[in-house]
Amino acid sequence: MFKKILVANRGEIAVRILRACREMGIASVAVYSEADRRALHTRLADEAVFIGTAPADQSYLSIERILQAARQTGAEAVHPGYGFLSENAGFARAVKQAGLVFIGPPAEAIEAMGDKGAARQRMQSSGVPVVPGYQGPDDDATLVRKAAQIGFPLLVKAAAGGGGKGMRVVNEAGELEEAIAGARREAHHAFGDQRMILERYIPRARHIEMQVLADAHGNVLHLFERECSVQRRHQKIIEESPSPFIDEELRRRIAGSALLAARAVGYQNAGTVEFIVDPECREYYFLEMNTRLQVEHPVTELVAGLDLVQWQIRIAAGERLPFTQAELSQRGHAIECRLYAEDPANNFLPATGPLLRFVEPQGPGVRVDAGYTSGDAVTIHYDPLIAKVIAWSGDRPGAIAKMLAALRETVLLGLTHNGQFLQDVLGDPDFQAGQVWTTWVEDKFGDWQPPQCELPPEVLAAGALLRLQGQADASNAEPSGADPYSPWRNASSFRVGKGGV
Amino acid sequence: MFKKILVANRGEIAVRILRACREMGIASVAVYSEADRRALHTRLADEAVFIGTAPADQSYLSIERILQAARQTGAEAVHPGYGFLSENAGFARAVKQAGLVFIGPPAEAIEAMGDKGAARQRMQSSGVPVVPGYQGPDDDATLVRKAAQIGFPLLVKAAAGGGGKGMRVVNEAGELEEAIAGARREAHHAFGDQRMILERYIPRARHIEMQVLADAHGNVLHLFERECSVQRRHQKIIEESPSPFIDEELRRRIAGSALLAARAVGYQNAGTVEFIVDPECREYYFLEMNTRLQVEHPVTELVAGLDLVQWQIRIAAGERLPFTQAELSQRGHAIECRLYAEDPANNFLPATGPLLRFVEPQGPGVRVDAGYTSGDAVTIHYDPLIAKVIAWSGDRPGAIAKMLAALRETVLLGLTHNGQFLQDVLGDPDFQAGQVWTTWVEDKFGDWQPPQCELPPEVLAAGALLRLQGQADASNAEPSGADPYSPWRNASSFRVGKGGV
Amino acid sequence: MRDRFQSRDRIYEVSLERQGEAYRAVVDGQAFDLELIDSQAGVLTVRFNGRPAIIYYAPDGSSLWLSQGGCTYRMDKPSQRRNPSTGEAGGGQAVHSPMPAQVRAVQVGEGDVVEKGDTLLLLEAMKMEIRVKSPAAGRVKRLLVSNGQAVERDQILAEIGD
Amino acid sequence: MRDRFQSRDRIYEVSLERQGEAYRAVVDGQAFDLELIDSQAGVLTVRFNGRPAIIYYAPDGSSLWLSQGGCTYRMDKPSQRRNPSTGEAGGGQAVHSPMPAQVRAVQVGEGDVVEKGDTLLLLEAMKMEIRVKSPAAGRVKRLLVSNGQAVERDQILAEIGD
Repeated sequence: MFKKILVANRGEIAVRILRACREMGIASVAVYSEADRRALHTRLADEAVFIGTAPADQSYLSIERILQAARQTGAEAVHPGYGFLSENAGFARAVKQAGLVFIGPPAEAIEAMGDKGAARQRMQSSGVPVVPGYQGPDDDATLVRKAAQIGFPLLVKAAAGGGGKGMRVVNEAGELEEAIAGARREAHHAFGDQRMILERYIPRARHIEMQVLADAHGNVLHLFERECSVQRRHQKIIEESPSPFIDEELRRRIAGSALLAARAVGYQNAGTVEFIVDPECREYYFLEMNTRLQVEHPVTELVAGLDLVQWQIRIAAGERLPFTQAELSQRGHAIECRLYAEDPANNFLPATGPLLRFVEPQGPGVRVDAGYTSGDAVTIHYDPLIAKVIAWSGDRPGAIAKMLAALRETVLLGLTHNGQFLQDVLGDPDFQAGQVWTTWVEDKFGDWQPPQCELPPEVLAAGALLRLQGQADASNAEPSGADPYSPWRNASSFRVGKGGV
Repeated sequence: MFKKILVANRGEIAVRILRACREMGIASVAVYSEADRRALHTRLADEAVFIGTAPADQSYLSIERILQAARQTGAEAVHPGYGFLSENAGFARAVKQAGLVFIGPPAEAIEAMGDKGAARQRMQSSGVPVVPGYQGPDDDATLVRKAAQIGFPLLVKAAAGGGGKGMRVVNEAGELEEAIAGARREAHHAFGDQRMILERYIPRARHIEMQVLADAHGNVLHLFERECSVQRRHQKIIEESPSPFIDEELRRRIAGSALLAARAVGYQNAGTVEFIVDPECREYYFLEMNTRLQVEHPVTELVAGLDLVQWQIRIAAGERLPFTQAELSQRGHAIECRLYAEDPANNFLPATGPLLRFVEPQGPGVRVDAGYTSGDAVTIHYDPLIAKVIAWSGDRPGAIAKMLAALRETVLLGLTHNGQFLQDVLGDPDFQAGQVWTTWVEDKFGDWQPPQCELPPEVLAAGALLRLQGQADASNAEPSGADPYSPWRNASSFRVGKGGV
Repeated sequence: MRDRFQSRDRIYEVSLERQGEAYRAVVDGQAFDLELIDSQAGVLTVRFNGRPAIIYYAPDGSSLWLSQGGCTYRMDKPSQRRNPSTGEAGGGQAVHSPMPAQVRAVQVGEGDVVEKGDTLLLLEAMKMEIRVKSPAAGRVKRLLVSNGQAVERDQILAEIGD
Repeated sequence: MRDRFQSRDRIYEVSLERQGEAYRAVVDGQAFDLELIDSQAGVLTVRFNGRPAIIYYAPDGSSLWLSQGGCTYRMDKPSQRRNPSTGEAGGGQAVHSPMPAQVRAVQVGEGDVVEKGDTLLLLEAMKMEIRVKSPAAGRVKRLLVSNGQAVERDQILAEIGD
């Protein structure tokens, strides 16, 4: 087993991986940018190395600086988390060339799945069903011609894409060219690659994905499905396992295709094969394979009873999976909600600001994967995901009830976030009946407003009491710029160092 | 299902039950004594009723006041938690006579198991193996005579006992009379009943107990074992499931006896049949049945995948258990550590004091059941249990590693506690090999001292820095008596009301 | 004590009167019993008409954030709250930034004639591109930001006039 | 700055010297780099010789509680710490309460002759009975508590003399 691992990421996923290292007795190295000098992940690691300024391309996307940090600390392996360099084959290769182990799939598997067009072809020829569409030379004129053949609505999608970036739904031919241009720009910024593919758009489609786990000894297993149909801006906000939609027979078929897909590219380590399922005909189609850990991996961990991050590390260290497919099973039901700094009443646009107070929910069956604590700030530089709240219960209604109770207990003061919105989605009869699709949030909650616009009298009375006691005004209580939670009068003079975002 | 439940308890178990109510959509009523005016359980409930002064017999043991609170709030059912009135058949009966539902077994089952002597006899005649011993007329002279027949070492044990109270190990005849007198006094204070029984003392015995769950329709199931051999002062401090000692065959036999015991007394609801196992001959003996929820129920919840408190409520409401024994299984391994306000270097005597700061550990697979938060105080009046930390992992070494990581993350400032001691026990090779018995803690850790008597340099440097910044002295920072965490200068004038313990 | 608060354009009147160890609160004309149980580290525990309530709070300048039962509120002193949506600046129609972001591309110049819905500029934040469109047909009267500039939410980016 | 601390009868010397934005700490003669990253709500984040460390703290009168990596420490100013175990009070041998408790029964009277190990009195706390035994053979010189009285940990309960 490795003695020391470098975690090439930030936020909740870096914290998650650092905890796994700690439990396995492996020393950990965090890397951080200027903006993250005091971030949770830099504090939880055994060592923390500064790698650059706030913009990701100067820090978390800098292969050179990350490898330098690994060399400097004597790390033996690198965990990329998700996002950033996690699906960058060049990074996987550079890690290997530096004599380190990349905790993820072989660079060839990343490459094979990274180009959405090539992956579509490969899957087609491997017998995995794909959505009707087009991949190939992608000059605008060709795309316009191919689009006409496929018909509308259709999806314009970055060949190098992921996470819903560089993707547009096009409802009619007139919108096509601007959509292609916009998707190309977004893809260029996000991935440095503006190649596009086209896919038929399936209305009311469900997003169902299969977690796979493959070791270096030829064992390829699946850890069942996750349903992630509750999305906004093509990004998931609520995920669950098992899916309330599929039955045992469909699960078996989709899992079979997922294993076929993983084997086709010589996959190793943890990965996810995403499918869309047409609810009318119950046909499913390969969407893409995410060659990394997913944000929503906790729901699988709770239902399958396995620690995916620890298995990623063990597989990278050459260990053999000690269980067979038949020994794995789903138990109970898990739901994950993503707490984002964003405004659901303003097109879900990201928000920034200080986390003046963040209190995580507690109680049996509730798990919180957070990357922030009170006193931190969400900045313009990185993803606005603050924390994931995950609830497990014996059945789906129990898990929904537990999640609602957990969200009601969550406190998040200082910026706009989607906590109230998530509660409304969970309380919706369609959601409770499991009747959702990938545009359901837009269709149903497009004009959502916080339902409790009226302040309840106890909150107003509390506010009045705070004012009465002279405690409601920051300027009245502390010199400006001071940490409002510092127990000390002279706290304002206390924060030193280069920190501060 | 009930619309409103009163929780007749305090501390972590009251909080645990209140959370279950919340998730089930049941309104909750807390009761509290003068000392608990601002306690966590009174804050989390939908309603909270004051029932008396701090001494338990004036509040949490007052049947009349608790029933009055139930009437006043319109509660339909009463959950007694553990301790206090939970094994008081008179209370169960009074609840029923008041037209309410007691969330626990029938009064007759409590009575049948409550008298340790009668229970021994009943178990013997039902074919459940019991430890050789004596129950019957218990004047001192008879006990001395019977003790001589049983031989030493033996146990003097309160017939009405539980939780290790009113119990003495007697190594030789000369100690017997003082032991009987002491046990009688303790039992009198604890249970108002000083009758004693005798049992042969089995050296290096293991404490293994079976969780049972029985509905009102004749279904009696077991939820597997817990091993609770790590004890001090006859009280458990670390519990786990599965037991590292028993094998499938012994598990089957013990479970069979547990179901026999439960059926023999017409048991309903959740209960625990405790056994001691002689490690030499692998024989097991009935010890007692706890006719209530146990402190250590979370390890079973995690391994069996069921919410015991919710099932208690459902069973009390007349629901039928929807699963069969064959559908239940153990998955992974769970360990619980009890964080006590006590001094392990001073005979584990209880400590009191303020919880100036309490930070719960976090991360996947870690559960904390706590009854206190920062700012609370542990007083002389009630049990010194602060919180339970529970860790689940795929196997026992993983669970131990996770628990160690969790305890290292736990912060508990302001009073003496056993956090460091628990870490040392978990790190002990005997514990890691599963080689423990009920007096193992005394045998191995009798002269335990905190291993890190030397302050590490980073802590000393931090202390010096705090002094430099003028932050290390409460009197310097806040007027005395003020909440040290208040963000406000004028906080000292702010705490009002009758609170304060 | 009598106080007025503003939240989302609505103004509330609250008065508090000490009664022994508790308070009588009158909120928009309705009376309640308010008992303060505990206050520490930004958490207020009260009984409100006898019912326990935990209210978390954090001051933020002259505003006050409050959280109870999973809902988050921001209370302002009346009249202090800027109200960006009714922005008529300099006679033209103001175009606001929908989020904190960086200006990626300015696609028009001052004086340009635009149609309603024409893209004026592109913003980016957290790797997301936002297209800011013209709210009306007219002329770009003023352009207040330039390429690469960081902007706050609700900051005026441009003005469209006749 | 130079400081001295006491913890469990051991005295430590620490000096801190500002060096740019960081400090040089000398602890019992050994030098370390100390960089303060953040301080809030009773949590100090530092890098100590380049390694991150999170240290929680809480002042308690003139003492300071500290927690790091699962270990809890209490630091006192030297000489302030009362040291109850070396209690020779009034010429006799002091008997201390091992825990905060209530006196349940006083089983001896002043002037009584006791053997080492004889039970002097019974205490109770959290439903647990504690037997306080005589540390030596002798005479009960003074009895300082009575039935029902609440006592603190380390409070002197009685004195045994010759």
